[in-house]
Amino acid sequence: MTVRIQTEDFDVGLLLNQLRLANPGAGALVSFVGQVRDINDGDSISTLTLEHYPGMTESALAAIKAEASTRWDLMDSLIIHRVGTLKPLDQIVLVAVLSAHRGEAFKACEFMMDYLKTQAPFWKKEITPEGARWIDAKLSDDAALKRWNK
Amino acid sequence: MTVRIQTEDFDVGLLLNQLRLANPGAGALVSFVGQVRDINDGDSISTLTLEHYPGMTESALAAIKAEASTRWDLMDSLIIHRVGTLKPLDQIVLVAVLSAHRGEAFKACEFMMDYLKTQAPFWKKEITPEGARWIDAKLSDDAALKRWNK
Amino acid sequence: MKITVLYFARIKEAVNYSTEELDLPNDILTITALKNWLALRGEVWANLFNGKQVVRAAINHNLVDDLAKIQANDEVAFFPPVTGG
Amino acid sequence: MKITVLYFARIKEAVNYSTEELDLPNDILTITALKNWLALRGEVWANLFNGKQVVRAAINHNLVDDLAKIQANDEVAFFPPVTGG
Repeated sequence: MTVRIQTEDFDVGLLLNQLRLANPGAGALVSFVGQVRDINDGDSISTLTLEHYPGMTESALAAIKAEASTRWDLMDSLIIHRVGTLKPLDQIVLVAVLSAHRGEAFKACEFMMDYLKTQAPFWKKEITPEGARWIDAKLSDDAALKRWNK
Repeated sequence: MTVRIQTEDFDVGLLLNQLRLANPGAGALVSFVGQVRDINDGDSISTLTLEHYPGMTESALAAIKAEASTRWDLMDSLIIHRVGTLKPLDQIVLVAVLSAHRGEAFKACEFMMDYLKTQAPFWKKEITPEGARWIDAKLSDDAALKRWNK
Repeated sequence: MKITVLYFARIKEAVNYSTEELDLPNDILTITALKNWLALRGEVWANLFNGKQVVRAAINHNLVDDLAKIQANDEVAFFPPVTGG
Repeated sequence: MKITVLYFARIKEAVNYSTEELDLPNDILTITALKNWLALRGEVWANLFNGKQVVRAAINHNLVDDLAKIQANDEVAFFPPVTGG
Protein backbone atom coordinates (compact mmCIF):
# COMPACT_ATOMS: atom_id res chain seq x y z
CA MET A 1 0.00 0.00 0.00
CA THR A 2 1.93 2.96 -1.34
CA VAL A 3 1.42 6.72 -1.12
CA ARG A 4 3.96 8.98 -2.78
CA ILE A 5 4.24 12.74 -3.23
CA GLN A 6 6.98 13.61 -5.68
CA THR A 7 8.19 16.19 -8.17
CA GLU A 8 9.41 13.56 -10.68
CA ASP A 9 7.22 11.95 -13.31
CA PHE A 10 6.10 8.34 -12.83
CA ASP A 11 5.86 5.31 -15.12
CA VAL A 12 2.23 4.19 -15.17
CA GLY A 13 2.91 0.95 -17.03
CA LEU A 14 5.64 -0.10 -14.62
CA LEU A 15 3.59 0.77 -11.54
CA LEU A 16 0.44 -0.99 -12.74
CA ASN A 17 2.42 -4.10 -13.67
CA GLN A 18 4.12 -4.20 -10.27
CA LEU A 19 0.80 -3.89 -8.49
CA ARG A 20 -0.85 -6.53 -10.66
CA LEU A 21 1.95 -9.10 -10.72
CA ALA A 22 2.36 -9.03 -6.94
CA ASN A 23 -1.25 -10.17 -6.53
CA PRO A 24 -2.06 -13.31 -8.50
CA GLY A 25 -5.46 -13.56 -6.83
CA ALA A 26 -6.56 -10.22 -8.25
CA GLY A 27 -8.61 -10.14 -11.42
CA ALA A 28 -9.34 -6.42 -11.71
CA LEU A 29 -7.08 -3.38 -11.84
CA VAL A 30 -8.73 0.02 -12.19
CA SER A 31 -6.62 3.14 -12.50
CA PHE A 32 -7.01 6.86 -12.91
CA VAL A 33 -4.37 9.10 -14.48
CA GLY A 34 -4.82 12.87 -14.38
CA GLN A 35 -2.90 15.03 -16.82
CA VAL A 36 -2.40 18.78 -17.22
CA ARG A 37 -4.75 20.03 -19.92
CA ASP A 38 -3.50 22.47 -22.54
CA ILE A 39 -6.55 24.73 -22.17
CA ASN A 40 -8.51 25.55 -19.02
CA ASP A 41 -11.51 27.88 -18.83
CA GLY A 42 -10.76 28.98 -22.39
CA ASP A 43 -7.15 30.03 -21.80
CA SER A 44 -4.08 28.15 -22.93
CA ILE A 45 -1.94 26.93 -20.05
CA SER A 46 1.82 27.50 -19.99
CA THR A 47 2.51 25.84 -16.66
CA LEU A 48 0.63 24.46 -13.70
CA THR A 49 2.24 24.63 -10.27
CA LEU A 50 1.07 22.34 -7.49
CA GLU A 51 1.63 23.41 -3.91
CA HIS A 52 0.90 21.08 -1.02
CA TYR A 53 1.09 20.83 2.76
CA PRO A 54 3.96 18.43 3.51
CA GLY A 55 3.05 16.06 6.30
CA MET A 56 -0.68 16.60 6.08
CA THR A 57 -0.76 15.52 2.43
CA GLU A 58 0.77 12.13 3.20
CA SER A 59 -1.55 11.53 6.14
CA ALA A 60 -4.63 12.64 4.17
CA LEU A 61 -3.80 10.29 1.29
CA ALA A 62 -3.06 7.41 3.69
CA ALA A 63 -6.43 8.04 5.36
CA ILE A 64 -8.19 7.97 1.99
CA LYS A 65 -6.58 4.63 1.12
CA ALA A 66 -7.42 3.21 4.54
CA GLU A 67 -11.05 4.32 4.28
CA ALA A 68 -11.36 2.72 0.82
CA SER A 69 -9.97 -0.52 2.25
CA THR A 70 -12.59 -0.59 4.99
CA ARG A 71 -15.41 -0.01 2.51
CA TRP A 72 -14.37 -2.50 -0.19
CA ASP A 73 -12.47 -5.75 -0.39
CA LEU A 74 -9.26 -4.56 -2.05
CA MET A 75 -5.99 -6.41 -2.55
CA ASP A 76 -3.80 -3.34 -2.92
CA SER A 77 -3.90 0.28 -3.97
CA LEU A 78 -1.56 3.07 -4.88
CA ILE A 79 -1.62 6.87 -4.91
CA ILE A 80 1.11 8.92 -6.54
CA HIS A 81 0.70 12.69 -6.77
CA ARG A 82 3.15 15.15 -8.23
CA VAL A 83 3.93 18.61 -6.87
CA GLY A 84 5.96 21.46 -8.32
CA THR A 85 5.71 23.02 -11.76
CA LEU A 86 4.22 20.96 -14.59
CA LYS A 87 3.32 21.67 -18.20
CA PRO A 88 0.45 20.54 -20.46
CA LEU A 89 0.36 16.75 -21.02
CA ASP A 90 2.40 16.11 -17.86
CA GLN A 91 0.94 13.49 -15.57
CA ILE A 92 -0.35 14.83 -12.25
CA VAL A 93 -1.75 11.89 -10.36
CA LEU A 94 -2.12 8.11 -10.49
CA VAL A 95 -4.63 6.23 -8.35
CA ALA A 96 -4.77 2.48 -8.89
CA VAL A 97 -6.87 -0.14 -7.14
CA LEU A 98 -6.55 -3.90 -7.34
CA SER A 99 -9.36 -6.25 -6.37
CA ALA A 100 -10.64 -9.75 -7.06
CA HIS A 101 -13.58 -8.35 -9.05
CA ARG A 102 -14.13 -5.22 -11.04
CA GLY A 103 -17.12 -3.66 -9.27
CA GLU A 104 -15.19 -2.99 -6.08
CA ALA A 105 -12.12 -1.74 -7.92
CA PHE A 106 -14.15 0.79 -9.93
CA LYS A 107 -15.98 2.09 -6.88
CA ALA A 108 -12.87 2.32 -4.71
CA CYS A 109 -10.83 4.11 -7.39
CA GLU A 110 -13.52 6.73 -8.00
CA PHE A 111 -14.04 7.14 -4.25
CA MET A 112 -10.33 7.72 -3.73
CA MET A 113 -10.23 10.35 -6.48
CA ASP A 114 -13.32 12.13 -5.12
CA TYR A 115 -11.76 12.22 -1.64
CA LEU A 116 -8.37 13.28 -2.95
CA LYS A 117 -9.96 16.17 -4.87
CA THR A 118 -11.73 17.54 -1.80
CA GLN A 119 -9.70 16.41 1.24
CA ALA A 120 -6.02 16.33 0.31
CA PRO A 121 -4.16 19.64 0.72
CA PHE A 122 -3.04 20.43 -2.82
CA TRP A 123 -3.50 23.76 -4.59
CA LYS A 124 -3.05 24.54 -8.27
CA LYS A 125 -1.84 27.77 -9.81
CA GLU A 126 -1.73 28.12 -13.55
CA ILE A 127 0.18 30.50 -15.78
CA THR A 128 -1.76 31.67 -18.84
CA PRO A 129 -1.17 34.47 -21.37
CA GLU A 130 -3.35 36.58 -19.02
CA GLY A 131 -0.98 35.95 -16.10
CA ALA A 132 -0.98 33.69 -13.06
CA ARG A 133 -4.17 32.52 -11.35
CA TRP A 134 -5.07 30.10 -8.60
CA ILE A 135 -7.58 27.48 -9.65
CA ASP A 136 -10.80 27.59 -7.65
CA ALA A 137 -12.22 24.48 -6.06
CA LYS A 138 -15.22 23.11 -7.94
CA LEU A 139 -18.68 22.71 -6.48
CA SER A 140 -19.00 19.59 -8.63
CA ASP A 141 -16.20 18.00 -6.61
CA ASP A 142 -18.08 18.58 -3.36
CA ALA A 143 -21.18 17.10 -4.96
CA ALA A 144 -19.16 14.07 -6.11
CA LEU A 145 -17.94 13.54 -2.56
CA LYS A 146 -21.44 13.60 -1.06
CA ARG A 147 -22.41 10.49 -3.02
CA TRP A 148 -20.14 8.45 -0.77
CA ASN A 149 -21.77 9.47 2.51
CA LYS A 150 -22.73 6.38 4.43
CA MET B 1 -11.06 4.86 -31.41
CA THR B 2 -9.44 1.45 -31.38
CA VAL B 3 -10.79 -2.08 -30.90
CA ARG B 4 -8.37 -4.98 -31.08
CA ILE B 5 -8.73 -8.73 -30.61
CA GLN B 6 -5.34 -10.40 -30.45
CA THR B 7 -3.45 -13.38 -29.11
CA GLU B 8 -0.35 -11.32 -28.19
CA ASP B 9 0.11 -9.49 -24.92
CA PHE B 10 -0.21 -5.69 -24.86
CA ASP B 11 1.79 -2.91 -23.22
CA VAL B 12 -0.60 -1.00 -20.96
CA GLY B 13 1.83 1.83 -20.23
CA LEU B 14 2.53 2.45 -23.90
CA LEU B 15 -1.15 2.32 -24.88
CA LEU B 16 -2.29 4.64 -22.08
CA ASN B 17 0.46 7.12 -22.91
CA GLN B 18 -0.46 7.13 -26.60
CA LEU B 19 -4.11 7.73 -25.79
CA ARG B 20 -3.32 10.47 -23.30
CA LEU B 21 -0.65 12.33 -25.27
CA ALA B 22 -2.80 12.48 -28.42
CA ASN B 23 -5.45 14.43 -26.51
CA PRO B 24 -4.05 17.51 -24.75
CA GLY B 25 -7.56 18.66 -23.84
CA ALA B 26 -8.20 15.55 -21.77
CA GLY B 27 -7.69 15.69 -18.03
CA ALA B 28 -8.87 12.21 -17.03
CA LEU B 29 -7.83 8.73 -18.14
CA VAL B 30 -9.59 5.77 -16.52
CA SER B 31 -8.56 2.26 -17.38
CA PHE B 32 -9.41 -1.32 -16.50
CA VAL B 33 -6.98 -4.22 -16.82
CA GLY B 34 -8.24 -7.75 -16.29
CA GLN B 35 -5.75 -10.48 -15.49
CA VAL B 36 -5.96 -14.27 -15.20
CA ARG B 37 -6.25 -15.17 -11.51
CA ASP B 38 -4.21 -18.06 -10.11
CA ILE B 39 -7.20 -19.52 -8.26
CA ASN B 40 -10.84 -19.61 -9.32
CA ASP B 41 -13.69 -21.18 -7.35
CA GLY B 42 -11.09 -22.72 -5.03
CA ASP B 43 -9.09 -24.52 -7.71
CA SER B 44 -5.68 -23.48 -8.98
CA ILE B 45 -5.68 -22.53 -12.63
CA SER B 46 -3.09 -23.91 -15.06
CA THR B 47 -4.34 -22.19 -18.17
CA LEU B 48 -7.30 -20.18 -19.35
CA THR B 49 -8.37 -20.42 -22.99
CA LEU B 50 -10.48 -17.69 -24.53
CA GLU B 51 -12.61 -18.56 -27.54
CA HIS B 52 -14.49 -15.89 -29.47
CA TYR B 53 -16.70 -15.36 -32.50
CA PRO B 54 -14.54 -13.61 -35.09
CA GLY B 55 -16.44 -10.86 -36.83
CA MET B 56 -19.17 -10.58 -34.24
CA THR B 57 -16.65 -9.81 -31.50
CA GLU B 58 -15.26 -6.82 -33.34
CA SER B 59 -18.70 -5.45 -34.14
CA ALA B 60 -19.95 -6.00 -30.57
CA LEU B 61 -16.97 -4.14 -29.11
CA ALA B 62 -17.30 -1.32 -31.64
CA ALA B 63 -20.99 -1.04 -30.70
CA ILE B 64 -20.09 -0.86 -27.00
CA LYS B 65 -17.61 1.93 -27.65
CA ALA B 66 -20.10 3.79 -29.84
CA GLU B 67 -22.84 3.52 -27.21
CA ALA B 68 -20.48 4.85 -24.50
CA SER B 69 -19.65 7.80 -26.76
CA THR B 70 -23.30 8.70 -27.17
CA ARG B 71 -23.91 8.55 -23.41
CA TRP B 72 -20.87 10.51 -22.23
CA ASP B 73 -18.60 13.23 -23.58
CA LEU B 74 -15.46 11.20 -24.28
CA MET B 75 -12.32 12.22 -26.14
CA ASP B 76 -11.19 8.71 -27.02
CA SER B 77 -11.40 5.13 -25.86
CA LEU B 78 -9.72 1.81 -26.42
CA ILE B 79 -10.63 -1.87 -26.06
CA ILE B 80 -8.03 -4.61 -26.40
CA HIS B 81 -9.04 -8.18 -25.65
CA ARG B 82 -6.86 -11.24 -25.91
CA VAL B 83 -7.94 -14.66 -27.15
CA GLY B 84 -6.17 -18.02 -27.12
CA THR B 85 -4.50 -19.75 -24.20
CA LEU B 86 -3.31 -17.67 -21.25
CA LYS B 87 -1.81 -18.47 -17.87
CA PRO B 88 -2.20 -16.90 -14.42
CA LEU B 89 -1.06 -13.25 -14.25
CA ASP B 90 -1.45 -12.83 -18.00
CA GLN B 91 -3.39 -9.76 -19.05
CA ILE B 92 -6.78 -10.49 -20.64
CA VAL B 93 -8.34 -7.14 -21.41
CA LEU B 94 -7.68 -3.43 -21.38
CA VAL B 95 -10.45 -0.86 -21.55
CA ALA B 96 -9.36 2.78 -21.36
CA VAL B 97 -11.44 5.94 -21.56
CA LEU B 98 -10.20 9.50 -21.93
CA SER B 99 -12.36 12.49 -21.06
CA ALA B 100 -12.06 16.12 -20.03
CA HIS B 101 -13.26 15.26 -16.52
CA ARG B 102 -13.10 12.17 -14.36
CA GLY B 103 -16.78 11.48 -13.66
CA GLU B 104 -17.58 10.66 -17.27
CA ALA B 105 -14.41 8.62 -17.74
CA PHE B 106 -15.18 6.44 -14.69
CA LYS B 107 -18.79 5.85 -15.72
CA ALA B 108 -17.95 5.11 -19.35
CA CYS B 109 -15.14 2.69 -18.48
CA GLU B 110 -17.31 0.68 -16.06
CA PHE B 111 -20.20 0.73 -18.55
CA MET B 112 -17.95 -0.62 -21.30
CA MET B 113 -16.71 -3.43 -19.04
CA ASP B 114 -20.23 -4.34 -17.94
CA TYR B 115 -21.34 -4.49 -21.57
CA LEU B 116 -18.27 -6.39 -22.68
CA LYS B 117 -18.85 -9.01 -19.96
CA THR B 118 -22.42 -9.66 -21.04
CA GLN B 119 -22.65 -8.77 -24.75
CA ALA B 120 -19.34 -9.60 -26.39
CA PRO B 121 -18.97 -13.18 -27.66
CA PHE B 122 -16.07 -14.51 -25.61
CA TRP B 123 -16.03 -17.78 -23.69
CA LYS B 124 -13.50 -18.96 -21.12
CA LYS B 125 -12.36 -22.49 -20.46
CA GLU B 126 -9.95 -23.17 -17.63
CA ILE B 127 -7.66 -26.10 -16.97
CA THR B 128 -7.41 -27.05 -13.28
CA PRO B 129 -5.99 -30.13 -11.51
CA GLU B 130 -9.57 -31.49 -11.73
CA GLY B 131 -9.59 -31.16 -15.50
CA ALA B 132 -11.00 -28.71 -18.01
CA ARG B 133 -14.16 -26.70 -17.40
CA TRP B 134 -16.04 -23.92 -19.11
CA ILE B 135 -16.62 -20.90 -16.92
CA ASP B 136 -20.28 -20.12 -16.36
CA ALA B 137 -21.63 -16.64 -16.91
CA LYS B 138 -22.32 -14.80 -13.66
CA LEU B 139 -25.69 -13.50 -12.59
CA SER B 140 -23.84 -10.57 -11.00
CA ASP B 141 -22.72 -9.50 -14.48
CA ASP B 142 -26.31 -9.37 -15.69
CA ALA B 143 -27.20 -7.35 -12.60
CA ALA B 144 -24.31 -4.97 -13.26
CA LEU B 145 -25.57 -4.44 -16.80
CA LYS B 146 -29.12 -3.58 -15.69
CA ARG B 147 -27.86 -0.51 -13.83
CA TRP B 148 -27.19 1.15 -17.18
CA ASN B 149 -30.71 0.81 -18.55
CA LYS B 150 -31.92 4.21 -19.59
CA MET C 1 -34.16 -21.31 -47.28
CA LYS C 2 -30.44 -21.72 -46.86
CA ILE C 3 -28.59 -20.43 -43.82
CA THR C 4 -25.24 -20.92 -42.15
CA VAL C 5 -25.19 -22.03 -38.52
CA LEU C 6 -22.21 -21.60 -36.17
CA TYR C 7 -21.68 -23.20 -32.76
CA PHE C 8 -19.32 -21.97 -30.04
CA ALA C 9 -17.76 -23.06 -26.76
CA ARG C 10 -19.46 -25.92 -24.93
CA ILE C 11 -22.15 -26.16 -27.61
CA LYS C 12 -19.51 -26.60 -30.30
CA GLU C 13 -17.88 -29.32 -28.18
CA ALA C 14 -21.21 -31.09 -27.65
CA VAL C 15 -22.24 -31.16 -31.29
CA ASN C 16 -18.62 -31.74 -32.30
CA TYR C 17 -18.42 -29.27 -35.13
CA SER C 18 -18.39 -25.53 -35.47
CA THR C 19 -20.34 -24.72 -38.59
CA GLU C 20 -22.83 -26.15 -41.06
CA GLU C 21 -24.90 -25.05 -44.03
CA LEU C 22 -28.60 -25.81 -43.60
CA ASP C 23 -31.54 -25.77 -45.96
CA LEU C 24 -34.48 -25.09 -43.65
CA PRO C 25 -38.04 -26.37 -44.11
CA ASN C 26 -40.49 -23.60 -44.99
CA ASP C 27 -42.00 -23.41 -41.53
CA ILE C 28 -38.73 -22.70 -39.69
CA LEU C 29 -38.86 -18.92 -39.50
CA THR C 30 -37.62 -17.99 -36.02
CA ILE C 31 -34.82 -18.88 -33.63
CA THR C 32 -37.32 -20.80 -31.49
CA ALA C 33 -38.46 -22.85 -34.45
CA LEU C 34 -34.86 -23.53 -35.47
CA LYS C 35 -33.96 -24.65 -31.93
CA ASN C 36 -36.95 -27.00 -31.82
CA TRP C 37 -36.07 -28.40 -35.21
CA LEU C 38 -32.41 -28.99 -34.23
CA ALA C 39 -33.59 -30.68 -30.99
CA LEU C 40 -35.15 -33.44 -33.16
CA ARG C 41 -31.71 -34.58 -34.33
CA GLY C 42 -31.06 -36.83 -31.31
CA GLU C 43 -30.19 -36.86 -27.65
CA VAL C 44 -27.20 -34.49 -27.76
CA TRP C 45 -29.21 -31.97 -29.74
CA ALA C 46 -32.32 -32.41 -27.62
CA ASN C 47 -30.28 -31.77 -24.46
CA LEU C 48 -28.90 -28.57 -25.94
CA PHE C 49 -32.01 -27.17 -27.59
CA ASN C 50 -34.98 -28.41 -25.53
CA GLY C 51 -34.94 -25.15 -23.53
CA LYS C 52 -33.49 -26.62 -20.32
CA GLN C 53 -30.22 -24.78 -20.75
CA VAL C 54 -29.60 -21.22 -21.78
CA VAL C 55 -28.48 -21.05 -25.41
CA ARG C 56 -27.95 -17.53 -26.72
CA ALA C 57 -28.38 -16.77 -30.40
CA ALA C 58 -27.00 -14.21 -32.83
CA ILE C 59 -28.14 -13.44 -36.35
CA ASN C 60 -25.56 -11.80 -38.61
CA HIS C 61 -23.44 -10.86 -35.59
CA ASN C 62 -26.27 -9.30 -33.56
CA LEU C 63 -27.45 -10.83 -30.31
CA VAL C 64 -31.14 -11.65 -30.70
CA ASP C 65 -33.88 -13.18 -28.61
CA ASP C 66 -35.66 -16.39 -29.55
CA LEU C 67 -38.52 -14.62 -31.31
CA ALA C 68 -36.16 -13.12 -33.88
CA LYS C 69 -36.96 -13.95 -37.51
CA ILE C 70 -34.51 -15.83 -39.72
CA GLN C 71 -34.04 -14.86 -43.37
CA ALA C 72 -32.37 -16.58 -46.29
CA ASN C 73 -28.55 -16.47 -46.21
CA ASP C 74 -28.47 -15.41 -42.54
CA GLU C 75 -25.53 -16.42 -40.39
CA VAL C 76 -27.08 -17.83 -37.22
CA ALA C 77 -24.88 -18.59 -34.21
CA PHE C 78 -25.65 -20.55 -31.04
CA PHE C 79 -23.53 -20.23 -27.91
CA PRO C 80 -23.65 -20.26 -24.10
CA PRO C 81 -23.93 -16.99 -22.16
CA VAL C 82 -20.72 -15.05 -22.77
CA THR C 83 -17.88 -14.85 -20.24
CA GLY C 84 -15.21 -12.49 -21.54
CA GLY C 85 -13.39 -9.67 -19.85
CA MET D 1 -0.95 29.37 24.74
CA LYS D 2 1.61 28.97 21.99
CA ILE D 3 0.73 27.55 18.60
CA THR D 4 2.25 27.40 15.14
CA VAL D 5 0.22 28.75 12.23
CA LEU D 6 0.82 27.88 8.58
CA TYR D 7 -0.62 29.57 5.49
CA PHE D 8 -0.90 28.07 2.02
CA ALA D 9 -1.62 29.03 -1.59
CA ARG D 10 -3.42 32.32 -2.15
CA ILE D 11 -3.61 32.96 1.60
CA LYS D 12 0.14 32.58 1.93
CA GLU D 13 0.59 35.01 -0.97
CA ALA D 14 -1.80 37.53 0.59
CA VAL D 15 -0.21 37.53 4.06
CA ASN D 16 3.22 37.23 2.42
CA TYR D 17 4.65 34.57 4.67
CA SER D 18 4.06 30.88 5.24
CA THR D 19 4.44 30.28 8.97
CA GLU D 20 4.50 32.05 12.32
CA GLU D 21 4.61 31.19 16.01
CA LEU D 22 1.77 32.78 17.96
CA ASP D 23 1.10 33.23 21.67
CA LEU D 24 -2.68 33.40 21.81
CA PRO D 25 -4.72 35.43 24.34
CA ASN D 26 -6.57 33.20 26.82
CA ASP D 27 -9.94 33.63 25.14
CA ILE D 28 -8.84 32.36 21.72
CA LEU D 29 -9.90 28.74 21.96
CA THR D 30 -11.43 27.83 18.60
CA ILE D 31 -10.71 28.25 14.90
CA THR D 32 -13.49 30.84 14.71
CA ALA D 33 -11.97 32.87 17.54
CA LEU D 34 -8.53 32.64 15.96
CA LYS D 35 -9.88 33.78 12.57
CA ASN D 36 -11.64 36.76 14.18
CA TRP D 37 -8.49 37.67 16.10
CA LEU D 38 -6.31 37.48 12.98
CA ALA D 39 -8.86 39.64 11.11
CA LEU D 40 -8.00 42.51 13.51
CA ARG D 41 -4.47 42.75 12.11
CA GLY D 42 -5.40 45.04 9.23
CA GLU D 43 -7.09 45.19 5.87
CA VAL D 44 -5.37 42.21 4.24
CA TRP D 45 -6.16 40.04 7.25
CA ALA D 46 -9.69 41.32 7.58
CA ASN D 47 -10.36 40.50 3.91
CA LEU D 48 -9.10 36.97 4.44
CA PHE D 49 -10.65 36.17 7.78
CA ASN D 50 -13.87 38.20 7.99
CA GLY D 51 -15.84 35.20 6.75
CA LYS D 52 -16.50 36.55 3.25
CA GLN D 53 -14.23 34.00 1.63
CA VAL D 54 -13.91 30.32 2.35
CA VAL D 55 -10.81 29.60 4.42
CA ARG D 56 -10.36 25.96 5.37
CA ALA D 57 -8.49 25.02 8.52
CA ALA D 58 -6.50 22.02 9.71
CA ILE D 59 -5.24 21.24 13.19
CA ASN D 60 -2.28 18.91 13.40
CA HIS D 61 -2.87 17.76 9.80
CA ASN D 62 -6.59 17.04 10.21
CA LEU D 63 -9.20 19.06 8.35
CA VAL D 64 -11.48 20.66 10.96
CA ASP D 65 -14.51 22.92 10.97
CA ASP D 66 -14.49 26.36 12.54
CA LEU D 67 -15.87 25.14 15.86
CA ALA D 68 -12.82 22.94 16.47
CA LYS D 69 -10.90 23.65 19.69
CA ILE D 70 -7.26 24.73 19.64
CA GLN D 71 -4.80 23.38 22.21
CA ALA D 72 -1.31 24.45 23.22
CA ASN D 73 1.40 23.49 20.71
CA ASP D 74 -1.09 22.75 17.98
CA GLU D 75 -0.09 23.23 14.37
CA VAL D 76 -2.93 25.21 12.81
CA ALA D 77 -3.07 25.70 9.04
CA PHE D 78 -5.24 28.02 6.94
CA PHE D 79 -5.75 27.50 3.23
CA PRO D 80 -8.28 27.85 0.40
CA PRO D 81 -10.46 24.89 -0.63
CA VAL D 82 -8.14 22.24 -2.05
CA THR D 83 -7.74 21.62 -5.79
CA GLY D 84 -5.49 18.62 -6.28
CA GLY D 85 -5.87 15.59 -8.50
